[in-house]
Order: sequence, then C-alpha cells, then structure tokens
Amino acid sequence: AQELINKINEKCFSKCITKPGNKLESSEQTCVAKCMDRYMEAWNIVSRAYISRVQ
Amino acid sequence: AQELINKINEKCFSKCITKPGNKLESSEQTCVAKCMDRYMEAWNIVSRAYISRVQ
Amino acid sequence: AQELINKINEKCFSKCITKPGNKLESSEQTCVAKCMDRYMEAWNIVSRAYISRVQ
Amino acid sequence: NARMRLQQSIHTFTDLCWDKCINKISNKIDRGEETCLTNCVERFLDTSLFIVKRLEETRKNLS
Amino acid sequence: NARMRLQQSIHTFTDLCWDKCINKISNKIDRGEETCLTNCVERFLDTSLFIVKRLEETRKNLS
Amino acid sequence: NARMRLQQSIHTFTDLCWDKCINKISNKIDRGEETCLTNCVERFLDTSLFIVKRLEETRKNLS
Repeated sequence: AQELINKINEKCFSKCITKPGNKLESSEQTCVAKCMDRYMEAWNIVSRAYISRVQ
Repeated sequence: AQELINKINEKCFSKCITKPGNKLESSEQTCVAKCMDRYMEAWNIVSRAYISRVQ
Repeated sequence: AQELINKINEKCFSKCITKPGNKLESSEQTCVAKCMDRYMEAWNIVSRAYISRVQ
Repeated sequence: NARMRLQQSIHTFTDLCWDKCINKISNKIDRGEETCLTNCVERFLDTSLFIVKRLEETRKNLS
Repeated sequence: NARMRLQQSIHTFTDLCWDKCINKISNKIDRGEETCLTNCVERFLDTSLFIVKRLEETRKNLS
Repeated sequence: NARMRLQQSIHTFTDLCWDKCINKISNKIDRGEETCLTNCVERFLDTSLFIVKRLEETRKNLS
C-alpha cells in the first residue's frame, strides 16, 4: 500500500494545500480526507476498467 | 524500442485524446499517427544533435 | 552531488532558457548562476526543516 | 512478478486519469467523472495498441 | 542505507517545495519564500501522517 | 553499458525538448521546430557544463 499512500500524498497535497501555513488547517484536513476517499474510488474504477480489458 | 513506445504513448495520448470518449475516434487516430511520426522525427533530430556534441 | 546537479540542471534550464538560441547568452548564464545559488539555499532550508522534524 | 506489474499499471493509470478526469474534490465521484476514468483507461490501451500495430506495419513495409 | 534515504527525501522535498514556493529568481531567498519552504516540508509531513492515521482507523473500523 | 546510457539520454532530451519546442502536431516538423530541438539539446548541455564548472570553482575558492 506504500505506493498508493505516496500517490495520495502527492496528489492531495498539491490539490488541498495550495499555500502551506503554520499548521495543517482543519479545512485542509477535510479536503485531504475527501481527496483521499476520491482517489481510492478512482483507483477502484481504474482497476475494474483495466482488469476487464486485459482479461 | 519499449521506452520509445511508452514515451510516444504518453505524449500523444495527452496531445490527441483530450476528452476520452466511448471509442478511439478516427480523428484521434489520425492525430496519434501524425504525433507518432513527429515524435520519431524529433527523436532523430535530438540524436543527431546529441551525438555530434558528445563526439 | 550528481542528483543535486541533475535537479539544478532541470529546474534552472526550464526557468532560465525559455527559448533556446544559438548559444548560451550571458543573461541566461547570469540567470542560471543565480538560480543555482537559490536552489542550493532552498536545499539547505528544506534539509533543516526536514531534519528538525524527523529527529 | 505478474501481480506486481498489474498493480503498477493500475497505479500509473490512476495517476494519469486522475489528472485528466478529476477537477474538483466533491463528496463522491460523479457519473461523468466515472465515465471519464473508465474511458481514459480504455482509450489509453487503444492508443497503445494502435501505436504498436502501426510500428509493425511500418517495419513490414520497409523489409 | 539510512543516510541515502535521508538525502533522497531532501531532494524530493526541495523539488516539490521549489515549485510551490519560488516564483522568480532573485538575489536571495526572501523571508516569505523561506517560510513557505519550511511550512511546505512540515505540512507535507503532516499530510502524510494524517493519511496513514486515517487509513489505519478505516482498517480498524472494518475489522 | 555505454550504448544504453546514450539511448537513455536521447530519450530524456527528446521528452524535454518536445515539450519545449513542439506546440501543435503538423504534417512535418518545420524549420523553426527543428532549430529549437537542436538548440534545446545544445543549450541543455551548455547549462550542464556551466553548472559543473561553477560548482568546481566554488569548491576551489573554499579550500
């Protein structure tokens, strides 16, 4: 799962923390949490599409 | 040639398939074919420039 | 130091040589020299921040 | 290892298609985004096949 | 090798935070840019911890 | 392996200079694009030499 964590970190940091401040604001945490859920959803959709093609 | 194919795929997909639809449209195929030829031309020009410098 | 040189090369080429001409202009050299110093400063700041966090 | 290569491909496609299909982060991936993600994977694979096929034809014509 | 992994992380963060914090090349990195670089590293690490913690909680709730 | 390193460099430069020099896909690479690609490779190598030389001078002055 390390690769998935790295990708989520990279994508969600760049989407949610546009101007890094003194602490991780609660609005940024909410954004990261949502972004993380969306990324895992996307990963599942992509898996299904890819596996159904290569089978 | 695998590396070349991967690069062409990456560059030409991003240039030619801006909004992925239900199938690869013939206009998208034409674009990919042209893009592929241009990429290989560019590869040749870059090779010549690089080799003439490192010799 | 190879990795640092590669990163400086990549970042400073893209910042300073926007339209590559027949030779490396002196204004481009000045820009690369400054960019290189700034990149190494940034590297030091990042190191300090990172090391003080992981300690 | 086949399983690891499969996972790696899925990571690569999710990365690429996320950038192409997801603009803002909402409460759920909507229908349009889902279709875009699926099509993105399929069209990328189509493009890949198209390129390999065309390269082979070029080679055949040259020999 | 721990020392090499440390160096690699510093390269990765400098790359990422350079793009986020440095717009134009001036004679010195100014106060605002320095703060941005430091915060960029710290917030990235916070985000990383937040993600790992949240994943673990999800797993715990599922089991 | 020297041949593989050469090929890898050509791939890296084609990738970089393609993004810098090719905007739209036309029927042939035109004169301007060709000059841009050649200059892009040469200026990148110049930049590389300039950086290495300047680093060495800094080291000499420090020792």
